[in-house]
Amino acid sequence: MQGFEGVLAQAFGLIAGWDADLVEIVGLSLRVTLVAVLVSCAIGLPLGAAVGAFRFPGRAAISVVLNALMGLPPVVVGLGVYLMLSASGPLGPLALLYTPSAMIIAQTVIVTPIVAALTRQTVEDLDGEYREVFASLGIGPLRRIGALLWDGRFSLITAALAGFGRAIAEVGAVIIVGGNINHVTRVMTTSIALETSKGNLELALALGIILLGIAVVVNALVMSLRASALTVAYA
Amino acid sequence: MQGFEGVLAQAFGLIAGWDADLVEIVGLSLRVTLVAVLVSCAIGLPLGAAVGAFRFPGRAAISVVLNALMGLPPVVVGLGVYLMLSASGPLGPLALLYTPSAMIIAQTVIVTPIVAALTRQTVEDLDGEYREVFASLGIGPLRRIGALLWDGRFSLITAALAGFGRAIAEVGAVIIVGGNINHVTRVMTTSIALETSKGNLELALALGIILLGIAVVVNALVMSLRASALTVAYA
Amino acid sequence: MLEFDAHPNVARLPAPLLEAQDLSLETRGAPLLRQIDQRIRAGRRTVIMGPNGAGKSLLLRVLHGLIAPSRGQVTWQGRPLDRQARSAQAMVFQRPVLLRRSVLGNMRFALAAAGTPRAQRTGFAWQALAEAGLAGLAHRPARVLSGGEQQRLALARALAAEPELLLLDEPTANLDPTSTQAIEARVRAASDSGVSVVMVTHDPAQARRLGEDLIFVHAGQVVETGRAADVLLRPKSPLLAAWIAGDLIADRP
Amino acid sequence: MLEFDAHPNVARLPAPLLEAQDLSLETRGAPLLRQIDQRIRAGRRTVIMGPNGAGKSLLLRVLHGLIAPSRGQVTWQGRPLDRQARSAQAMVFQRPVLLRRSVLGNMRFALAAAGTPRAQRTGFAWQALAEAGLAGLAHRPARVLSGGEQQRLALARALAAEPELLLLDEPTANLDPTSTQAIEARVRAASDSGVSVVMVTHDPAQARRLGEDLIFVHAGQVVETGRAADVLLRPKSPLLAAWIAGDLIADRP
Amino acid sequence: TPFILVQSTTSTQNSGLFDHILPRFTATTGIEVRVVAVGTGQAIRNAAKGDGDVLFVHAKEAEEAFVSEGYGLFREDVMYNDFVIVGPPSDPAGVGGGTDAVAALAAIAEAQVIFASRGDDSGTHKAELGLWREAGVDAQAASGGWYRETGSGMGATLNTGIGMNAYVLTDRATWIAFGNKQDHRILVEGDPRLFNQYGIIPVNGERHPNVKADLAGVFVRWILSDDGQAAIASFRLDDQQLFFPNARN
Ligand SMILES: Nc1ncnc2c1ncn2[C@@H]1O[C@H](COP(=O)(O)OP(=O)(O)OP(=O)(O)O)[C@@H](O)[C@H]1O
Ligand SMILES: Nc1ncnc2c1ncn2[C@@H]1O[C@H](COP(=O)(O)OP(=O)(O)OP(=O)(O)O)[C@@H](O)[C@H]1O
Ligand SMILES: [Mg+2]
Ligand SMILES: [Mg+2]
Repeated sequence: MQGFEGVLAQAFGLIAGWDADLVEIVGLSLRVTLVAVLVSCAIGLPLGAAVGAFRFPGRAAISVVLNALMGLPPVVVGLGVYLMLSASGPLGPLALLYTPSAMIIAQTVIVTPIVAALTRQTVEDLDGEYREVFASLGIGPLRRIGALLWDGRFSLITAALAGFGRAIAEVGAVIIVGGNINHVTRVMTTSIALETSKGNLELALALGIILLGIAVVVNALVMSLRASALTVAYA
Repeated sequence: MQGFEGVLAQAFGLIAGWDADLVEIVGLSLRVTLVAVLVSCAIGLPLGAAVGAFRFPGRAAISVVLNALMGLPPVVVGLGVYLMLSASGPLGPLALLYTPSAMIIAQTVIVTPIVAALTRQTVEDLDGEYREVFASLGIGPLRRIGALLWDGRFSLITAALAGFGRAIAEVGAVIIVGGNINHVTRVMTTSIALETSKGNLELALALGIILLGIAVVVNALVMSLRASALTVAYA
Repeated sequence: MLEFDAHPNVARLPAPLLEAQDLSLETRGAPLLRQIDQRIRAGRRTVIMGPNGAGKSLLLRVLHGLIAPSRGQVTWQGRPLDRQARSAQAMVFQRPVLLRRSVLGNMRFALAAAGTPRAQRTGFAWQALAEAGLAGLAHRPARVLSGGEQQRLALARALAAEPELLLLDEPTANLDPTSTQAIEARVRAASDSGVSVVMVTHDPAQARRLGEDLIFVHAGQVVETGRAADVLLRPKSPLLAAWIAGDLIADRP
Repeated sequence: MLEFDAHPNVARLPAPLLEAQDLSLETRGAPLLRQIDQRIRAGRRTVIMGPNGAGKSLLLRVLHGLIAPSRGQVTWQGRPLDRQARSAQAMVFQRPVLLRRSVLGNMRFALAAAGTPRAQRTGFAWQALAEAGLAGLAHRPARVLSGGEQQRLALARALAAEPELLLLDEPTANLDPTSTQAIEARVRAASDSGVSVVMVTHDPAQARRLGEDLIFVHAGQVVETGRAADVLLRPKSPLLAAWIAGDLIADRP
Repeated sequence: TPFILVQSTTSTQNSGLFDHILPRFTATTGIEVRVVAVGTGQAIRNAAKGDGDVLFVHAKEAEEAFVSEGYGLFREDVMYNDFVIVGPPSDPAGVGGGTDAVAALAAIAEAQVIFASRGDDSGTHKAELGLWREAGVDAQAASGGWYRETGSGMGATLNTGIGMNAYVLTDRATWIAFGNKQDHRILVEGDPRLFNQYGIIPVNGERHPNVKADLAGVFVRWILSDDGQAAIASFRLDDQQLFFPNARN
């Protein structure tokens, strides 16, 4: 077993080698993850904000469920989506199983509760400060959600990044609904799982390091955008 | 393939049946997860608070890394911990491989960055409000961290619950370092994976539903404690 | 009850703009407001005075419908207070909360809330800022404004809603004499144009200048009411007398 | 420069408690404080006055070392201002920020920060609250206190540090006349016991009552300084004169 | 209780074989057996690193290499079963009922109907690749097309293959024990080239002091003994024998 330097070397070797397969796999990973995170934010941000800002019967219960859904086991999500999309399932006719679309659906199911639950908390805190003013100004629910999300955007980015982290690292669900099919639905995490089961531990680790590198780059980009926005915007 | 109600029925059947093996597996899942989350909080809360509250060179970089580490692929963590604990690894003599302890270590590695990154954001927001007072009162760094964590505790619970969700659903890492050994290191998620690979999809789903139920119960407990604390405490 | 309401014909008068009936408020046992029966008359300037912690701000919140009373009720033009009644009122809080936006952004938001059509918002906003003497700060983050600037912005924001009733909680506490004069002038102008005003103040001189009706609150109770001039000149209750003499101990038993 | 510093012997006098040398502050181009040379003398009560947005609170923050100036420096007893120098000062902010704890909890925290041994904290805290007339509210969430109560708690918290210099930013803005008297008495008492005081106020009467030295700030510049009595009686600068006459336009160009 | 670690593959575990035979072993010897079931390559790798006392897989060349490299003491045949080709009832390639696996694969390639391969270098996968070679088909070239490499274990590959209405090469034990057959059925079987030999290797204790060579020896001896062999033979599912002991003795 070559040491850690060996693994690092291999990782850089892979990157330097610019292997076509690797590029294909990385590309699919990013595509699936980013789309899933975008969809999750489109649903989770307003949902979480609504639960965080409005008082209605059952609100506490919904918060609990949102928090609990952060613990959705990937394999279970994978199976659920699989049963939906399988030929004998209700959505069978769409023939989405074993396509990247299926993987995006599965990841969205996993990530949306995370974004929603974290948004709920952030918005709840912000709303504690704003609610009297909003009530006094008598603004409608929609504008209220909008204002809370907008004024909380710099904190909410962390919620989105948490979702991204979960999605990019996700393997259990995508391998079930995607099938880890070479050149079709194989992504970084499923490749890592495969190389591991082959016993190619160094290669698996090297791929993992590359994946982590990608995550660092994406996070750095987002945070630097955030920073530059903060300097012109209103703390 | 029986429908969803069939799966539900099976889930309740399992619970009603109070199968000894099931109890054992559920117990181990909870034990491993709760210990891992506690350790992660012990590390992640102060760490995140420090990064959120103090200004020091490289702070931005550390925030980025913390956020990125939320995207640690479980399989990679599993491999890393495996190589550490393997008989031919540096920690081999401890003979922790394929024991619950190994699973706790792996989960802690995965959950700590999540708790830390979310804490960083929450504390950063709170500190924005407090920092001038703290500076004026001239309190030391330790007391400052303590005060921020204490005053932010109701929001920070969500960070801990996010960590719990990730841990309870985790399979990729624990199956590598635990080995999914029957009666020794088999937990809910590894059982679900096993039953899935046996083609027993309904059983796998039923187990998943039970796991989700456990997550709901834990979250409900925590949130109700939080609520009752809030009523006596200081919003 | 104001004594000039004692006359039997009062019953035939139009319902008051705002009326508190047997209003009580408590949190965890602590009584904060106790059995308040009070009428706010339309078109008048009512000042509320009282020691720190008397319950003035809470009363304003209850009248504005932000806090539901533990007992009793508030009626707006005879009907129970509801969300839409509240939109006919505007409040300036003792501690203004501004959005994390520019000064201009805060104005535009308030105008949007007041239903001003998008096209006109920016224009109106600039106009309102100019009137408030904040035009020069339009693009500043609202939250870095100075204390006085924030109070002025908060008042401008409230006026943007063109309310029937203006609830002001110590609106000039952080203002310099000049700004105070300006604000008082604006309040008087608004009131002349028919807007009813309820204003909390600690400054007896200001109460004398602006107040028509006066409500004196102490320890959550309305101790004395009447025409501001009379009450301040010839207080009936020893409490108010002591207060005007400036030696009423504020701390509650 | 205060005119009584003009004498050549001044150089031989002990260094002033706090000195601002050629102090300037700007954010994104906007000049907020401009070339301020100012001495705060030990054991004196200095009042700072000026229109809203003049820069009084910012100046206090810079003197307290919370904001680093863009140019120039602040020296404490001749040495550059540092963290430990700051711990010899205490500040009451214009808008007090209280911790999410009980009133008592806030006091205990301040005492802990001031290094009071754990055993004595609770006792001292109760005593401080009693002096501030807040003993009855000890177990209330600090953040639900009324405006005036919060200001009183903030002052009590600042005094807990037993500072050499007390920086007060409009500490009586939200106080009723009685509390105002009480606070003024406490400030005077502190100053008599040797504590130096710098206080921002908008109330000329208060300035006259409490002020020994006076600094008049306008648009980020020190326009006039001197003994409070003299300056308020015979202002030299037309700006201050206009201000006292109460018709200085606050808005900056 | 003393215990040993056995590194094995999913096919043996998923079939339920271990649940059937291990209690007997423990009953007679008082030694607990802990099975780690992973991909063949991973099992071999883990054992090579000393994280296991016994290696129990079905990939002969790899196993012999393992021994010759000194990681294992020796390799012994334990049992065999066979591979079968399962597929949809519609059988688009028309291979049903055949006994010639190579011809069947050729037909599948000819018809370009979906074939799901494990593509994970497992014993099963290696056997499959051998058959393609004999059929003279370069399946790799069609990867992503009609040839789908799932890069997963046997069970996952069956789930996927069935979901895709694909043909799959699987070991009989896993198939019989598999719970998600749906309409898929065995189409090709009985070809001697579908023979699947399992071997057992005690891990070399000299390489890794932590390895419990003595206890491992007890287990290996038992498995190869008449008792062990009988236990294997007595494991039945759906009234079928899944594994056929063939230890030489
Ligand atoms: N949510 C609450 N829970 C408990 N006590 C409260 C709450 N809100 C306010 N109080 C108490 O009610 C009393 C009245 O508060 P209020 O803000 O109305 O006083 P005020 O008359 O406005 O005083 P000031 O002149 O200082 O603003 C205060 O003593 C305050 O501590
Ligand atoms: N961070 C900042 N960025 C930009 N402008 C700022 C910032 N902080 C303060 N200002 C501006 O500096 C000016 C002075 O602020 P400061 O709070 O010192 O005024 P002040 O003299 O205390 O007024 P007041 O009497 O109303 O409290 C204000 O116009 C304010 O808008
Ligand atoms: Mg008040
Ligand atoms: Mg100020």
